[in-house]
Amino acid sequence: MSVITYREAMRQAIREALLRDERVFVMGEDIGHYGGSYAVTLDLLEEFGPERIRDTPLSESGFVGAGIGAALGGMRPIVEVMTVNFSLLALDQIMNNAASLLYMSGGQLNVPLVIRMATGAGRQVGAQHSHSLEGWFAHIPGLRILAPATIEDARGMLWPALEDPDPVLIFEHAMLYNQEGELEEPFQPVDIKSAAVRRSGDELTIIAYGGTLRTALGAAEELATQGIDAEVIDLRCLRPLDTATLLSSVTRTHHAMVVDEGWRSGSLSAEISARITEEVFYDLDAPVSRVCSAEVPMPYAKHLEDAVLPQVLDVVNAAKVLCA
Amino acid sequence: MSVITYREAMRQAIREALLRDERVFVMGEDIGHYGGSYAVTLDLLEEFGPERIRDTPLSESGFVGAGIGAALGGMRPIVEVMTVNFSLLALDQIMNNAASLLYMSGGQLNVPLVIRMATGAGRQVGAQHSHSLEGWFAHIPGLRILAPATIEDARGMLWPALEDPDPVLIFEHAMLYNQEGELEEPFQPVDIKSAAVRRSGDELTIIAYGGTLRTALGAAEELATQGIDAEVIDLRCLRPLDTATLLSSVTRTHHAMVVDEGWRSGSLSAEISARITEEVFYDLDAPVSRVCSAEVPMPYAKHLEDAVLPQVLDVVNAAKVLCA
Amino acid sequence: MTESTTNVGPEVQSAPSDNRGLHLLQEMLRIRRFEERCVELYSRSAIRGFLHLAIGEEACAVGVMAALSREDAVVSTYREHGHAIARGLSMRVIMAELEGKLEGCSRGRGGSMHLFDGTQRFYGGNAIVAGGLPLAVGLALADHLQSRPRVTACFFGDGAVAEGEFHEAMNLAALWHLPVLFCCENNLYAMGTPLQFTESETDLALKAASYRMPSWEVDAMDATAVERAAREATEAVRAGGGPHFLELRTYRFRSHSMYDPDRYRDKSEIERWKQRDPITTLVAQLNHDGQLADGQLERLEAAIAAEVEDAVTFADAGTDEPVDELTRFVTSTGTGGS
Amino acid sequence: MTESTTNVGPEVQSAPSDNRGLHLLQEMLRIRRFEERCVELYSRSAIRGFLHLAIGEEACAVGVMAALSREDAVVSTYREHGHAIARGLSMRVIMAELEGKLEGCSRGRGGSMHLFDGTQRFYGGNAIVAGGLPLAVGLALADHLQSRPRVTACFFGDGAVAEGEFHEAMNLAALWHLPVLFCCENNLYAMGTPLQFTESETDLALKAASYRMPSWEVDAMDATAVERAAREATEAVRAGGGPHFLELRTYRFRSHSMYDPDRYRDKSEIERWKQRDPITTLVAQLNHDGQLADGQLERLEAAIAAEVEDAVTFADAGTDEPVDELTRFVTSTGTGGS
Ligand SMILES: Cc1ncc(C[n+]2csc(CCOP(=O)(O)OP(=O)(O)O)c2C)c(N)n1
Ligand SMILES: Cc1ncc(C[n+]2csc(CCOP(=O)(O)OP(=O)(O)O)c2C)c(N)n1
Ligand SMILES: [Mg+2]
Ligand SMILES: [Mg+2]
Repeated sequence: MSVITYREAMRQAIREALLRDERVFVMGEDIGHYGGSYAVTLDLLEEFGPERIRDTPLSESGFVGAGIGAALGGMRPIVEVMTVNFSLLALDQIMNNAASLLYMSGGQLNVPLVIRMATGAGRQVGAQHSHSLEGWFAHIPGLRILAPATIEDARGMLWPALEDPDPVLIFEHAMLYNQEGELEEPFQPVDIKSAAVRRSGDELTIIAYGGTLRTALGAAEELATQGIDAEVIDLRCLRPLDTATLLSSVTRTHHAMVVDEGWRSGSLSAEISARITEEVFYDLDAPVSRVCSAEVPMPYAKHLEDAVLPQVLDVVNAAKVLCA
Repeated sequence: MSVITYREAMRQAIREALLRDERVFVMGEDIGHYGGSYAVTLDLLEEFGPERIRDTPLSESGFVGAGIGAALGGMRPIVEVMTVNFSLLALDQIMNNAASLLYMSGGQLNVPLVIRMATGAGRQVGAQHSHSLEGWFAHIPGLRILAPATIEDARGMLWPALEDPDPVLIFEHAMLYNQEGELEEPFQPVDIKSAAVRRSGDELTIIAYGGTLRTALGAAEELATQGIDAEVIDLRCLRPLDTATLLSSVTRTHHAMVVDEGWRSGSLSAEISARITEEVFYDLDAPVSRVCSAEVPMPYAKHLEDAVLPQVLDVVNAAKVLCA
Repeated sequence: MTESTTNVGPEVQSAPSDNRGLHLLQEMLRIRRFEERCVELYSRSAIRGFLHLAIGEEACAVGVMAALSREDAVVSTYREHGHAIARGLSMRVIMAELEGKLEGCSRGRGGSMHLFDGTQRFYGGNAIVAGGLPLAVGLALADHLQSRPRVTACFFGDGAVAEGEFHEAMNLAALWHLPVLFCCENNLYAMGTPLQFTESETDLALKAASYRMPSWEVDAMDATAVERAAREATEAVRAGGGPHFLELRTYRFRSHSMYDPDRYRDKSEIERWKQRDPITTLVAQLNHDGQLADGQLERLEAAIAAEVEDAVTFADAGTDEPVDELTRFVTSTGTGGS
Repeated sequence: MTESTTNVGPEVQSAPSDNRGLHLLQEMLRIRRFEERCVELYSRSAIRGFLHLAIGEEACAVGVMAALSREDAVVSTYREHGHAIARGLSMRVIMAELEGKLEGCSRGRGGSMHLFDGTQRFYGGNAIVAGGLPLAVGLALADHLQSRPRVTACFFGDGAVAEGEFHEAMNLAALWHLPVLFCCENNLYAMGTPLQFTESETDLALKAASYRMPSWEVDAMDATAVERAAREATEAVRAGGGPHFLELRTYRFRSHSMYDPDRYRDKSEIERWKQRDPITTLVAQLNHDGQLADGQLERLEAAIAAEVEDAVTFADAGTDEPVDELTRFVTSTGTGGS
């Protein structure tokens, strides 16, 4: 057992991958000389050299596309797009090439690429730097979308992602990097397919992922003191969704809620709500409830940012209405 | 009354706007010398000259951004992005500038910009040219998203869109351009806020938009012969959604279905399903049903493309299950 | 793949290695006749979707391919039949692809714009203008990282030069000194928009040089000139000289795609360029040099006609992919997943 | 706006028009002292989020702004306090913005990276690298279409040059001959990545010239040199000479942002550049030319200190935007709509 940060867990995972497989290299803005904008790649340049820890110019479309090409060429690239906010510039490459090539080529060209990015709000960095779009990316067939919410997942998702023959996007919530937690040693790999029950409960299923898991767990604690026993599920993989785990919980609790940092309309919470309702409509005592971000470009001022984001109290209040 | 095509209706709308307001100009790839890739802007270059019918290089991010700047500078640009497939290249400008500037500037800088694009599949043009992403764009706060499905809307939505002080995206389904229909003369402007009931019915509410409206209407005809009386609602405006019209229908019919050409997971149909369920759960006799595109990059072969897209028969069958 | 993608049609004589000219001619003719046949098939709806022909531009494809080895890679555009044929994909699998058949080189899922052949390192078939350039950079990066002396040839049009991705890819390749051969097919138009309306600097070789990349302009109505330039450039790239850029000055004789009414060009301009048809030019050259035996051209044409015919027969006899395989290959594990 | 955004703080003497040097000095000092104060406020958490300082780079802002008229437009980046101050936004509304107050120039919604002032044609405050360039092209296009003899000055860093949007915007501006003044603040680093790791061609003025755009490099540690070049360029642009490009060679004395531990630069490099501090350089120049009276610098500093103090007082006394206005201005009609 050791106590490490989420940042360090990611870093260890990258380092392990570099040591384990020669085909792995890391590429992105400021990952080398700067040390990584979130210090995830700190000191890796010194250890692995500039060929494998490759600083790129500001050319998101270019180097994401180059990652796809390198994957086609037999490498196992880990491309860091500094934050999801800049990934819009690379979206054409992600959707029209990474996600489509295998299908379009009739099964010939798989793209074993991992793209990592920081996501989410909470640091008062304003409208252009606070996007939470991982649920939006989950619309795209051909991608696997991961959202590690725990130290264990930060440590354990990368290797199986690199073993996946197809493109995997890993979204790391920026507010989690400093989070600390325990890690088993020696470390066991994690699966990247299933949702996980992070807290068991009987009366309500709260579904969260990435940055909102803590919120959901906090709310569940509070709800417990108010006599509501909530189960908390961490989606872990946003595409494909592990619907089975959700349904088996909801058929027991009869109440479901999704906590999603995305803008409400068209967020992942909508898909989860629709899916649960389609599958187990008659088991539901009430409609699936959604606690999401307010639909505004993120304001800078702290009190406004707080008002936009799903807070523990919002979840608690919505849960009380739902279970009333 | 005159009978014209959807293409001609759009063309008339653009021409009218150019005549009516000096600040209006059109900018995009091949809109001038080529005549428009869907011939919507045919002959406008000859009539209005190259300053107002401005052929652009292949620089989607550049000229969409320039449209935003021109709007800030007092113009009323109509920017044509040839098809939605290329709009991914301009997504950063659309989300981070067009949709955010007003809010981010504390209400100072509105962006009176109209962006038009062709959308949708059905012409065997393969994975990179068959996207249906209008519902996905509807996730973004600050945008108005229009999907004209009729000749009247093709003719009438542009002017109010130009009068809107904020960015409006108009998605024209490529399969509709040759559709013919009647148009009242003199032509009256249409509203760009409300959904429209295109067919009244009592037993089932089918919600569609853009390219799927014809499918929904076709299915409703067929269902009528089988004794199911379906109401068909055309969303018209995908953001903001006119939820009220949907709810007032569903509370009457107790059955709702969405027909959406987007990939099912995370499509607009999910939001509509979630929203209806949240609002009128206890009025529903069954969960909201969704008929969407299969979640694959679009294949070229006709029989496969047909299998991907929502067909009349798919809607009919789903409706029978829903109302059973 | 159920069908080997290499040529299995009627034998077209393989040109003696000492007669490169004849080889270039044969390959250009194969492309020309193949595409002419495509036009017919399009008219009778056997081919659908977008169809972009390279008739008039054949020298680009054959000249560059002649300079590449089997280990090199090719990245192309939606106007890629010629590149695919010259690279070595059989007419059969290409034609079957255009007809949407399972036996096609992309299982009928790609169509004209998305020809692929992994075994021949033919990476498509990209229909997003300039979208292939970053891929080419990445393929070359993989070779660089694995110290393989390979070249990646990347085709694109003059219109692509305006795209941000062109800029990013050119800079990355030059900055990292990667083995990419950029092959810009400058046919003077991007759809209906002439170059002078898309570039402030219309000298594209000069523009490319601003990335500190050796760049040459080539008369691409002359296949031997293209081959010469491509060989020189490829050798330089392979020898570690970093990326090179070829501006291939060419012209398309037909419209942009089958949808294009071609309103934007003077007929006289087209006629002028047709005087420089790369095929008649090369035939004249070979005749002049006494390299075409009596009746040889006719025999070549006959063999090619048979090859094209065989390809159509193969394609027509092809099958539809079963609909229950619709979600296969969304991911490698077989099913889609959502 | 509840508060006029023009300067309402304590009077800073307006420089006599015949003493441009003094004006430049004053403006640079205002920026320097303002930003130094920002650092303090950041340490005590009155300012949050990203904070990018332009200390060392002040000559760029003041030199260019001095050349612009009130009708001209300015598009900037996330490192824009200096541009905003030199443009004429009051320190009060900027500081209030940095503190997230309703009285800020963006109602406290923008923060340090998103300063805006519509009335002064200050169009932000763009935090996506190179994202402002297309906007500048559009603003200039609007002026062109309305035949207004205005200039749009667009600031960005050396790092932005690698972005596709840079390329697209440069080409559009040059192709359409639009009145844009591109002001590239080349401080040799994009975050921690030095220019030679981001550009194959590190001579950025040369690179810009490849768009057929007049482009000059300027010693931007010398405010008078920047002003001179900017005036000349602005006049040329306004006279219909099309876009111009200034490579402003500068250096930031502090880290990229408050988060940056600045591991990637030699201390000695920073020290070397500090020898060329644009403020001390200009003071020396003015002294040498006898343009600074006895005690004048001290009086200037005192007035500026008071102005900064007043701005902080104003900001501290500012109010929070009511939470029930959260969805206001998502659209112009007031509410969000979803
Ligand atoms: C990003 C993008 N924008 C627009 C299009 C539509 N389009 C297809 S081909 C083409 C012209 C490309 O011209 P060029 O690069 O010169 O190649 P050519 O067709 O002349 O071979 C356009 C505009 C596209 N496919 N991709
Ligand atoms: C598109 C995009 N990619 C990455 C970033 C993160 N980032 C912010 S500033 C910066 C460096 C920019 O360098 P430069 O353009 O030279 O400007 P400087 O900060 O030196 O003034 C980076 C990488 C961003 N904001 N936008
Ligand atoms: Mg061309
Ligand atoms: Mg810099």
